[in-house]
Formats: sequence, C-alpha cells, structure tokens
Amino acid sequence: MKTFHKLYRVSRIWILLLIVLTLPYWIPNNYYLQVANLGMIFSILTLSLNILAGYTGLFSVGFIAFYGIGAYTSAIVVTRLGWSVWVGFILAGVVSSLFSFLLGLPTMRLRGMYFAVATLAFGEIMYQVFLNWTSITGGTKGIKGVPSPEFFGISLRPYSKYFYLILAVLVIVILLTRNLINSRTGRAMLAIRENDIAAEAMGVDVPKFKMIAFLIATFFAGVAGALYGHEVRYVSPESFVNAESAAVLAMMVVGGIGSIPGSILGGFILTMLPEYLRFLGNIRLVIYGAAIVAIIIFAPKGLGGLIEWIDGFLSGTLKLGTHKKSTEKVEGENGHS
Amino acid sequence: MNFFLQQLIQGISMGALYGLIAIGYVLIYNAWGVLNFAQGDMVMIGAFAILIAHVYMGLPLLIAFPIAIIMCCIIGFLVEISAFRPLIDANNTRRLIATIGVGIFLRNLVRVIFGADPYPFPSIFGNTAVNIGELKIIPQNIWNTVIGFGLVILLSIFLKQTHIGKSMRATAQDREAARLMGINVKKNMSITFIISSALGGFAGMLICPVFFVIPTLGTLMGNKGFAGALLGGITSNPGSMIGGISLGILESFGAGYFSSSVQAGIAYAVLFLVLIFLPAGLLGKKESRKV
Amino acid sequence: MVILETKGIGIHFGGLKAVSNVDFSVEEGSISAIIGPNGAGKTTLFNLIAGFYTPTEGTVYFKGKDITKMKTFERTYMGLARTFQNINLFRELSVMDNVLLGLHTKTKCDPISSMLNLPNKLREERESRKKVMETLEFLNLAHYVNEKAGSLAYGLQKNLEIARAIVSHPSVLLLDEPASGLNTNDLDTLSQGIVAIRNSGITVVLIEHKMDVVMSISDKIAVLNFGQKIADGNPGEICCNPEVIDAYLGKDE
Amino acid sequence: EGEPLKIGVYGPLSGDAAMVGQTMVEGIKLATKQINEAGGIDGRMIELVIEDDEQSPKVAVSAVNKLVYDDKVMAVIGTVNSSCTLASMEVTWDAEVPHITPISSGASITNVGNPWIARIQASDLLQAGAIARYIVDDLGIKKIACMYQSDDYGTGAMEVIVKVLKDEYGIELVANEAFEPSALDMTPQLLSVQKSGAEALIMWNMYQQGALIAKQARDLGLKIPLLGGGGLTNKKLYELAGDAAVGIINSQTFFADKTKATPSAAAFIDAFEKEYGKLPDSNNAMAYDAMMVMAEGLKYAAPEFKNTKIMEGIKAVKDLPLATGTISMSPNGDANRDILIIRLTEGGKYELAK
Amino acid sequence: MPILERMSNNMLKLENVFVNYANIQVLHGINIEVKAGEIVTIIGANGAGKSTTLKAISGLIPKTLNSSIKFLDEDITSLQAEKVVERGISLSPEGRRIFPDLTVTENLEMGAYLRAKDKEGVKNDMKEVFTMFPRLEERKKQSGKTLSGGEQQMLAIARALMAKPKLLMLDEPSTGLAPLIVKDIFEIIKQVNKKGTTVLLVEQNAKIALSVADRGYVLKNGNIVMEDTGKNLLKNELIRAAYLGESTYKEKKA
Ligand SMILES: Nc1ncnc2c1ncn2[C@@H]1O[C@H](COP(=O)(O)OP(=O)(O)OP(=O)(O)O)[C@@H](O)[C@H]1O
Ligand SMILES: Nc1ncnc2c1ncn2[C@@H]1O[C@H](COP(=O)(O)OP(=O)(O)OP(=O)(O)O)[C@@H](O)[C@H]1O
Ligand SMILES: CC(C)C[C@H](N)C(=O)O
Ligand SMILES: [Mg+2]
Ligand SMILES: [Mg+2]
Repeated sequence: MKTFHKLYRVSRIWILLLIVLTLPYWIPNNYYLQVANLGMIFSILTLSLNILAGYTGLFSVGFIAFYGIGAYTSAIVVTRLGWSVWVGFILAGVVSSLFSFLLGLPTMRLRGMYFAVATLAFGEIMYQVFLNWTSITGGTKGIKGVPSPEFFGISLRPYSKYFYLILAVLVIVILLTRNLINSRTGRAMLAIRENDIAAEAMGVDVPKFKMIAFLIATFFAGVAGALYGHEVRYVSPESFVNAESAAVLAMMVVGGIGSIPGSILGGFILTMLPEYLRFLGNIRLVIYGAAIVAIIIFAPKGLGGLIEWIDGFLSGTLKLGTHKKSTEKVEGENGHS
Repeated sequence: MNFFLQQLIQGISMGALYGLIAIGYVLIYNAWGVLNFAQGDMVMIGAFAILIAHVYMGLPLLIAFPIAIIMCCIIGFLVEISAFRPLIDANNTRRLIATIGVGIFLRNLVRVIFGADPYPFPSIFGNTAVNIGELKIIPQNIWNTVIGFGLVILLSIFLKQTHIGKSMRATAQDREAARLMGINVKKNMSITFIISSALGGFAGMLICPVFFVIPTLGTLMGNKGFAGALLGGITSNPGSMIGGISLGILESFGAGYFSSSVQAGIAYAVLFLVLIFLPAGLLGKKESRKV
Repeated sequence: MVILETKGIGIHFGGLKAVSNVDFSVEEGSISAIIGPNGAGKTTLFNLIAGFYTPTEGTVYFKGKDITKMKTFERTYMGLARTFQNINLFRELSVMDNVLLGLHTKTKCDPISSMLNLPNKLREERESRKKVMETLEFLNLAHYVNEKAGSLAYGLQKNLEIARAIVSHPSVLLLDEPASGLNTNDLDTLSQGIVAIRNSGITVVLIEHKMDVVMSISDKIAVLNFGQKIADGNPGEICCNPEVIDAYLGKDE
Repeated sequence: EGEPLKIGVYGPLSGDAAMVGQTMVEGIKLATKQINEAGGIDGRMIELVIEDDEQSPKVAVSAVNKLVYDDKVMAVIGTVNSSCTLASMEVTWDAEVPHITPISSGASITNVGNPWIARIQASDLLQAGAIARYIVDDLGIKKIACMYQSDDYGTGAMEVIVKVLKDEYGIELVANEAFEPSALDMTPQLLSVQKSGAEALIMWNMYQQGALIAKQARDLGLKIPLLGGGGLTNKKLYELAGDAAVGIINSQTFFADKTKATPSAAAFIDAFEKEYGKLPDSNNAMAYDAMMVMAEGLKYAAPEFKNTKIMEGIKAVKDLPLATGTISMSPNGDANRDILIIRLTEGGKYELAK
Repeated sequence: MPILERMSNNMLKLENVFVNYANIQVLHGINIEVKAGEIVTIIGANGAGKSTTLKAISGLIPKTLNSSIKFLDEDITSLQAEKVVERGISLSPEGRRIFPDLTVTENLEMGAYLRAKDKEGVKNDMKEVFTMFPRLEERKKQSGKTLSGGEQQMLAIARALMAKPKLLMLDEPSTGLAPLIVKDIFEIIKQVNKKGTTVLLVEQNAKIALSVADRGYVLKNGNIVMEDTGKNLLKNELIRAAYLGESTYKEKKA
C-alpha cells in the first residue's frame, strides 16, 4: 500500500500531463474539442474570479465585463489596427486591468454586497457600452472576422491546435495563481477575506491589496476573453450579458471556493454539462439549475474538495482531522528549499 | 410640463412596483444575510399562479387572488425546504449561488411547462385611463402605487415591532446564538421565505395585465427590484420603496430626456454613483465598527 | 525616553464621551498598564492609538512623530502592534498563515516575483517560516502549526494573537486583556512571557483586569474611569489610591 | 436504398424567441416530410438533427459544431437571430458545410464574403426600406417616429429607415427611440413619441414587444398607425394585444391568403393546414422554402453529395416556385424577394395592404 | 424547595458523552450529574473541553457513540438547540455572542424569546436585570457591537437570565469583567440559585468558582479526572497547584 501511495505521488503529475496533452487525439471530433476549448477558457475565467472572490473575498457579480473587455480589445486592435494577435492577447489583459483600476479607485472601499453590486452595475454599463458605442465595438453587429493566431507560421485555427494554446495559458495561470497564494501578497489577500480589521492591524494596506487582486484577476479574465474572441472569431455583446457573470460565479462555487483544481473543474464541467445534456432538450436547463443547488448542498467544498480528498486518499496523505490546506503548505515549503 | 408630469407619474407607478419587488429582497437579506437571486422568479411564479387560477381554472379574480397567493406560498416553502434549508449553516457564498441555481431551475421549469411565449392576461382594474387635465393616469398605476406603499408600511411594522420580526433579524446576525435563545431558526426561515414569496408573487400578479405572463418576467423585474433594494440600502424596508421609486423615475426621465437607448444603462449608472457616494444606499445605516 | 504619547486625546460617540482629554505616555522598554472599570474607555484608547478611530480631540505621538492622521496599517509599519479584546484571528487560515501575516510589514516581496517564484521570494518565504516557528515555539504553539486558527480553544487563540503580534518584533505592543480566558494557573506563565517580550526589546502596553498580572509586572499604571484618567503611577501607588479602590479595585477581603 | 441524408437544424427552442424557433422547425419538418414522401433525393431519405441555440451566439456555435462534427450532417439550416447566425456561420464556413438561414434578416450576413451561406429571408435592407417608402408614398405621412429594439435586428433596420427617408425624401424622423429587447415598459419611449407629434410610428422588433407597444400606446391615447417588420408576424401578436393590435402594418415575404396566392403558395398553405391544423405564418413559409432550396442543392449534387456541389446547386436555384414566391438565388447567397405589406384586421386576420 | 428534595432530584445527567470535531475526539465519554438546586462547576485547563461540554448539553454540537444526556429524566441527547432551550436550559456562551446589530433591550428580549406571551413577566425581569447591571440600563439603546467587552459580557449573562431557565449554564462569566464586577457576578449567581435556578458553571477563575459551587468536576484532556464538593476541591493540594496557581503568586508577593 505504501509503495502504491509513493508511486502515485511521484507519477500523478506526469499521468495527468500525459492525458491532457494527448487529449485532442482522444476527443472524438471537433465538436467535443470546441466544447473542451470553451471549458478551458471558462476554467481560466473561473480561476481569475477565484483570485478576486475566493481568495480576497471580493464578490463580483459583473465579472463577465472584463472578459468582454478583453475579447473586444484584442478583436479591435487585431482587425482595425492590424496588430499581431499575440499583442492582442497581452493588450486584452492590460486594458482589462486598466478598466479594473479605474473601477477600483472608487469601489475598493465598498464592502461585501455593496462591492458586488457596484460591479454588477459596472457589468450592465459595459454591456451598454459594447452595444451602443458602435464606432468602436461595431454595436449590435459586433466584430466579424477576428483572425486566429499563428505560431511560427502554423495557423492555430483548427480547434486541435488552438487547444494547446488555451492549455498553455491555463497552465501558466494555474502556476501563477498557486505561487501567488503561497506568498506575502496572497496571504494579505486571504487576510482581507477573513478579517479586514485584523488585516489592517497586521500592516496590510487593505485597499491596495484589494486593488492588486483586482488587477491580477482582471488581467487573466481579459486574456481569457481574447482567447474566446479568437476562437469563435466573432465578438458581439450577447456573449457578455450579466447572466454569464452569474454562471461564472456558479462555476467557482460549484468547483469550490478558493480551490485551484476546483475552479478548473467548475469552469470545465459547468460549461460541458449543458452541452452534454443536449439530448434532453429543454429540460436540460432545469437539470442544470438543480445540479448547481445539489452540488452546493452535497459537496460543501465543491468538486475541488472532492478531488483533493481523492488525491489525498490515493497519495496516502489524507490524515483524518488535519486541515488540508495547511498541510499542503508545509509540503510546498519543503519542496522549495 | 405635461410631458414632465406624465413621465413622473409613469416613473412613480413603475417605481412602486420595483419597490414592492425590492421588499422581498430586503426581507430575505435581513433574515438570511444574502441577496436572493431567485426572488425575481417568484414574481414570475406569481404571474403564472394567477394565470392558472383566473384564466385556466376560470375562478373570479376575488377568489383567484388568494388562491394564487397560496400557490406562491407553497412553492416558496417547497423551494425553501428543499434548496435553502440544507444550507442553513453554510456560508453566504454558497447560499448566494444556491439562489442563482434555484432561479435557473424555476425559470426553465416554467418554460418547459408553459413554453417560452407570453400569455395575455385581462386587465384587473380596467383599461380606461383617468384624465386629469391633459394627464392620463392608468388605474393600474394608481393601484400599484397604493398597494405597494401599503405593503411596505405593514411589513415595516411587522419587522420592527413584532417578536418574530426581531427574531428574524437576530437569526441573520448570529444563527447559533439565535438557537440558544430558543428561536426556531428553521421555522423562521420558512416564514421569511413564505412571506417574501407571497410578496414577490403579489407583485407578479399586479403586473401581468400590463406586461403579460412570460417566464422571463422574473429576470427582468427581479433585476429592477434588486437595484431598487440596493438604492434604498438593502436593509431598510422603507428604503426599498424609496429606492424602487427613485429607480422608476430615473428610468422614465432617462428615456424621456436623454437617449432611450441607454435607459437601462442610466439606471445602473445611478446605482453605481449612489454606491460610491452613499455606500450604504439612500436609507441604509452606515456601518460603525468596533474592535 | 517616551516612545508613545497621547496629548489631550478624546473621542465622542454621539453624546457619549468614551474617552476625553487623556494624557498618556509610555517609556521605551517599559511595561505600562491601563486599568479601569468596564466601559471606562480603555479599549477605545487603544483604538485611538492604533488608528482604528479618529480622535475628536488631541494628538498621538509615536517615536516622536505626530501620527494622529496616519492610517492603521501605516502605524503598524512604524512598529506598533496590537492584540484585540474580542479575538480577531483569521479563523479559516492555519496557525502558520496567521503568524506569517504578522510578518507582513517585515517582508517586501512584490506580486510579480511572488507569482513567478523568483529566488527573492523563495528566500523570503523560507526565512519567514523559520521565524514563525521560533515564535510559535516561544509561545508553546508549535504543536498546532497546521491547525485552523478558528478550531483552537479560546486560550490558545489568545496566545496565537500574541504570537502574531510579536513575530515582527514591533517597537510597541498593545495587549488588550491577554489574560482573559486564561486559566489562573497559566497567568504566571503569561506574566513571565510578557516580561520576556519586554526584555527582548519590545515596549508593552497592557489592558488587564487580572490584578495579579498587572501588579506583578507593570512599571507604570494608568487608571481610566468614565473616559478620563483618574490616576497614574507605579503599582504601589495605584493599589492604595483611594479613588482607584473605590472605582475599580474594591476593598481586599 | 442509401443511407439517409443528414441535415442539421438549429434555432432558438428556448429563450425569448422560442416561438419563432419552433415555427421554423415546423416549416422545415413539413418540407422534409414532403420530400421524403416523394421518394427522397436520389432514393435517399432526409433525416433532420435538431439543436437548440438558446438565442445565444456562444451556444449557437456549440450547436453548429455538434451538428457538423458530431452528427456529421451534410448541410445546415438555421437560425433566427442574426447575431447567432453571424457567430455560427463561421463554423460552417470553416468546415465548408452548406448553410441556409431561413429567418435571419441582418443585412451583414450575406455581405462578408462567406461562400457557404444562403438566405431565404428578405434582408432588412429590403424590408425596412419598403415600410419607410410605404408610409410616405401610400399613407402620405411625413412626421414619422421610430422605435427599435437595441440589437442587430432593430438597429440595422433603423439605420436603413433613417437613410431611406433622408436620401429619398429628405425627411428626418421626429423621434427615434431604442429599447432593450427584453424591455416590458415602453411608456417612456411612447411618451416621447407622443410629444414629438408623430403621425406614424415604425417599430422594429419582435411580436412580444409589438404587442406591448400596441397595448401601452392605446392606454396612453396614442392613436397613430403602427408599422413594422417581419418580426411582428405571429399569431401571438393579436392574442396578446387584442384590439390594440388591429391595424398594425408590417412587411412580409409571405401571406397566407389562398385566394391571392400563387399555386405553389396555395399548395403549401393547404399542406400546412392539413399537417398542423392552423394557418402558416411567414416564418413557417420561409423555413419550408429553406428546406426546399436545400433539397435543390442536394439534387444537384447527387449522387456524390459533395459539399461544393450542394452549395453550387443552392446558388443555381432559379425561378423555383415555392411558398414565399418564385425564388432565384443570387451569387452572394440572398434570394430575390418581393416585399408584401400586410395589415392586421379584426379577429386577428391579415389582409394585404399593398 | 425543601433541602432534601433539592439534593436528591437529578436534574441533568451526562453519561458516557463523546464529542468529535471533524474526526478529532474532544470528549472521551464523560459523566456529569447536576442535581436540582445545585451550583456545579467544571474546571480545567485551556482546551480541556469545558466549552465543548456545555455546547454538547445545549444541543449545538452532535454527540457520538452511545452518549446519553438526560434532563429531568427526559433524554435530550439528540434534541436540537432550540428545543433544549424550551426544556429550560439556557447558556451564556463563550465569546458572548451578542447580537451585534440589535440594541441592548432587543438582545434582552431575544433572551426571553420563548416567554413572549408573558409580557408582564418579561417587563419585570427586564427591570430586575437592569438593577443587577445598571450599566446596561445606561446603554439600553446602544447596539450590541458598540458595547465594551465587559458590557457585552454582562449583557450575555443578563440575556441568559431573561430566559428564566431551570438550569443556567455559564461559560466563563467573569471573562473581561473588572474585579468589582466579578464579585457582583458571583453574588448574582448565588442569588439566582437561591431563588431556585440550578447553575452549571465553567470558570477559569477556579478559586472563586469552587468557593460558590456545591460541587465541582475537574476536566482534563476530555476526561473527568476528579469530582468532589467545592470545599474539598478547594482544599485539595493537587488542585491548588494545578488550577489555583496559588503558591507561585504568594511566593512572589512575599
Ligand atoms: N462605536 C461606539 N459607539 C457608541 N459607544 C461606544 C462605541 N465604542 C465604545 N463605546 C462606548 O464607550 C465606552 C468605552 O468602551 P471601551 O470598549 O473603551 O471600554 P473598556 O474600558 O475597554 O471596557 P472593558 O473593560 O469592558 O473592555 C463604553 O461604554 C462603550 O459602550
Ligand atoms: N470547531 C472546532 N473544530 C475543531 N476542534 C475544536 C473546535 N472547537 C474546539 N476544538 C478543540 O476541542 C478542544 C476543546 O475545546 P474547548 O473549547 O471545549 O476547550 P475549553 O476547555 O473550553 O478551553 P478554554 O478554557 O480555552 O475555553 C480543543 O483542543 C480545541 O482545539
Ligand atoms: C424577422 C426576425 C425573426 C429576424 C430576427 N430577429 C433577426 O435577428 O434577424
Ligand atoms: Mg475593553
Ligand atoms: Mg472554553
């Protein structure tokens, strides 16, 4: 049994990597591939919301706006100015962060529900901007013909190639998020979530660190938006309605608040669920709603908690009664030194 | 001037409706600590309940109304025990998302049963506008305003003065301590949800002659009520009415005097500004902190 | 040398003068205590010093600087640390993380190198964790390093708050009732601990109702009643001051 | 007997436009039934695979991806909302799958140079222009107001109306008001229209909003002619607004009146009535025609059914008598269209206004 | 109540009570008895499980295995907290747990939640409580969270008294109180007890607790290690050394 645990611990990351990297060859066709791509894009988006809401406790109910800003930014600079798609990706993150900076200036001192609603209002306003600022956003007609990126002359247009691009971004975002959380900045964010009064007493400049979380989260969200725009190659306001913000929130909670594997799973599964339930027709959205409630009731730590539990079980580190997160940290520390 | 007054009247009567919906949010927020994103869908359920009672079952309005209210209460109760009660000790985030899930569920369930298309509903208070000078006032609007205000006053009294009202507030502040007082937290929860479902449903019944009965009614009116509740300061009952009416007037003037293409945007822009300059809304209490 | 001083400080809540016109000064390297009946304004005075409240009158000086208008976190950066009367831990975080947060002002790794795991971050993390373990050992908490702070018994939580406050080695430590909830038998250990903290170079200001602790370790005691300072002096002077006995101590049986 | 020919169909089967989506499916199913009963194409039956797009471009893309890659359909018919068609036709373009949109009217669909798309619906360019001209030429009204829903459909048409009135008649709108597609309260906009002294109101929106506008305008005592586009055509318009809707005039490609219909249209009306027990509306008809045009493409490509051949066949359709007229496809994918102007009368019946 | 009956009436009986927190066992089968009219105290070091014991009785946390808690001969082991209160047990919890946004008066009204019908009685009791804690009367319109620590503690005790319980459980009532008030509090406890309320008391200040208690239990690492009358425990050398911290303090003073 011990050797099994050991074997599992050593090999789990490689097995996972192998499966993920060869996924496009397992997936039966482009349709499933496209759904998988969309799922990964939403994983990135969920992960970034998690930085803001899960780790810093800043609930945002208008998060989709930043995804939209990213999608539009990249689409605009690439189609109108003819810039490289890669520049578009970066700019998508930067512009999205810029907006969050402007939004953050007045809203960083709002707490709880009030911040959430301010972002909701922002989301609605941005939707109106996408819709009505016709000269820039194309208004209701949107922006057509958004090109796919090229990589050393290879077009990433086929879903199977685009898959690797999204995967790479996802992996980078995962690593960055993980490192962030196990750092001074990340702890300051957690502290704000837990108890902002005590955080202040620890010397945490609360508005500043909220802002940092906001900037990082929206940067990733912007990049996710650009990934979306260049995949579907058509950007229009309907993709960024506020109902989508609620969907991303649901992905985060169903996945497990503050859990990285959870965010990935939540984004992925809640994107795929309605697709795979297609055969059920109209009833599928009823089931989707019920499934969200059921997961929240029966899996308090979300799907991520489940995964962590299984992982703990297989690797033999599942100590009854110890707090999972903290044990992870000590291991992590050993790993670094 | 006439145009101004007409827009004002329109704004107030829509606003009274928003206010009525907003109270439902306030009630649950006070008792439960989260916004109930399914509250708007109770408005929709109310509209369908009265549709069933009056149009399908053919009951006269005076009987159909109470029956529809009872239907709303039952549905509210069922939702509460199946989706919200198991989460009684869960943190706010999980409960918030559960309300989103419930909203999706209800909306689509109704859509599966009734289809996505609107149903007409006969006018309750008559169609002929009352003329005051050159102003035209639709009876429905007068009634909406009167009933809205009446309910807000009743509810405020209920929460401020009655025992159960206070215990609901206590429950929201500290569930465990509330149980130690002998407060039956579960029963309180149910009562809160039943009242708020009835209120939401009631709003739905009042608007269906004007706006038809349609599954998406909830999303739209829910958003307005929610914005109204926040404008008023989310914890305050009279505030919800004031917030709702402000929103109604703003929308109406926004469309009338600015560009109607940004009607929805204007409402949210104002909500945004209010949050920034009056973080606790129009009537909400400023949070004092003590360590 | 005076390290911390308030001059004519006061705050009103509505009509209530929770603290008014209090002059209070602390010598560097000393243990000072503030005592007084419940609701006398002791915690409020701490809040004024630490920047949680803005005074309606008066000035606060710290290390010779007027800090009245400074934000709380800036005061922490200057070396002012505190514990809370009603425990204010990060309940869902581990003991380790709680104390690591105490080092916030002493670390400086920026978000970018944090995300990229640059060597400066890794070094800082390693050193921080070492320091935390030392502090936890000093306060007998090392055993609980991976527990969630919220799941510790009340007394341990009080200790953890102290650990979190001293790990950064502040210049002045404000302790609000460190002994409340502690076993009578542990009071002594606490007293010794506070003395050790002082000996390590941290000036201590203490609010406490347990007279055993106050009288045995304080160099100076200030007494508040109804928001005003009614006496100050060394323990010997205070314990036989009739006004203090009347308002606060009661007659020894 | 060969394998069945799989044709993908997608439309808004849930969401606000669900009624139109279902209408579309009805028309397509009827056509399919007739084709199959007549022996199919080259002896092979047509089989439909139907998906929901929820009126969302994101979901539409997934739906078409599923049809194309998972169900491996030969060609695709759909959808209603122009934004969904625009997003999802990228997929068929990419996969080189013939695609006909029966109902989307957005002007830009056929002008982006996508060789794989064809359309039965009359572009908004035609419909909105026809209504604008009708008001000035036939009704003789010059004080005109416009209300439109703020999406492709409404905005696109509004732009055409403004341009036609200005360029051809030198007329400026006296009021021009937008509203959210989901809006329920139209009063603020209607009050502005009332204030402007307009003598006619063009509204470019779907039938639900049409009913709301008609009803609320009546309540406000605004008694001017209401006109609009094809989106208004639905029996629900009258059901919802009742008498307030009587007199509404709108543009159309099809009119279910057997007495005036061409033989092919009359045949369709008969068949439809027999199948569904009700009169077809224009969306039924356009969807039916879309399937019929698709069948032409298939016949042309038989027996190999190569994609390029099918598309060639679709575009080669010429003078084909169908439900919505005698159809000829143009190289850019649009069908030739005659715009009819119809009026809603007492009891919910339509009559030809022009 | 006649003395004899008081002492023999078994009011509360814990048998074999086990409690787990997320897989850590905290109570390992403890047995405690409280007779009607008694003041019983539980003393023990930090983390021994005292608060856990009170929470287990009040129904806030589930018990495992074949734990049994009987109150007035009724099995209340798996009763919900609000039902336990109905039976007549009320707890002033650790950490005070004041309703932060209710006023002092409203907090007290919540204490009397189950006596809502008895309007007169509640009014009178409110007056009585205010005479016990004049500070609270001064602060009566202030919201709970703005009270000072000690004021909150008084409110928590007062709130528990408002329930007029048969069994009053106090978790460290002297926490954060000024020395003068500490004396008052224990006076109040004695008074309340004289009027017929049975008291189960958890205290860090073991000396004072044992001096008012009829009997005491010593809890160590989740086990009851000693049980005796208050007087005897006070005299016990082991107890003096371990929980009263006597010797050291005296030495220093000298
Ligand atoms: N935010 C506030 N609003 C109103 N009154 C307040 C506020 N904060 C404190 N008070 C009042 O000011 C007085 C002083 O409170 P403070 O907490 O400083 O007392 P304390 O001396 O620390 O008492 P204790 O020993 O009980 O902790 C109290 O009577 C309290 O009710
Ligand atoms: N919510 C919880 N989750 C996990 N463990 C807990 C929890 N609450 C208490 N414990 C553990 O249970 C044990 C007993 O705690 P309890 O609070 O009952 O002790 P106590 O005797 O009241 O201590 P104190 O005198 O410090 O209040 C402690 O070791 C504590 O860490
Ligand atoms: C005529 C309508 C059904 C057209 C559709 N609403 C579109 O967006 O093109
Ligand atoms: Mg204090
Ligand atoms: Mg305890």
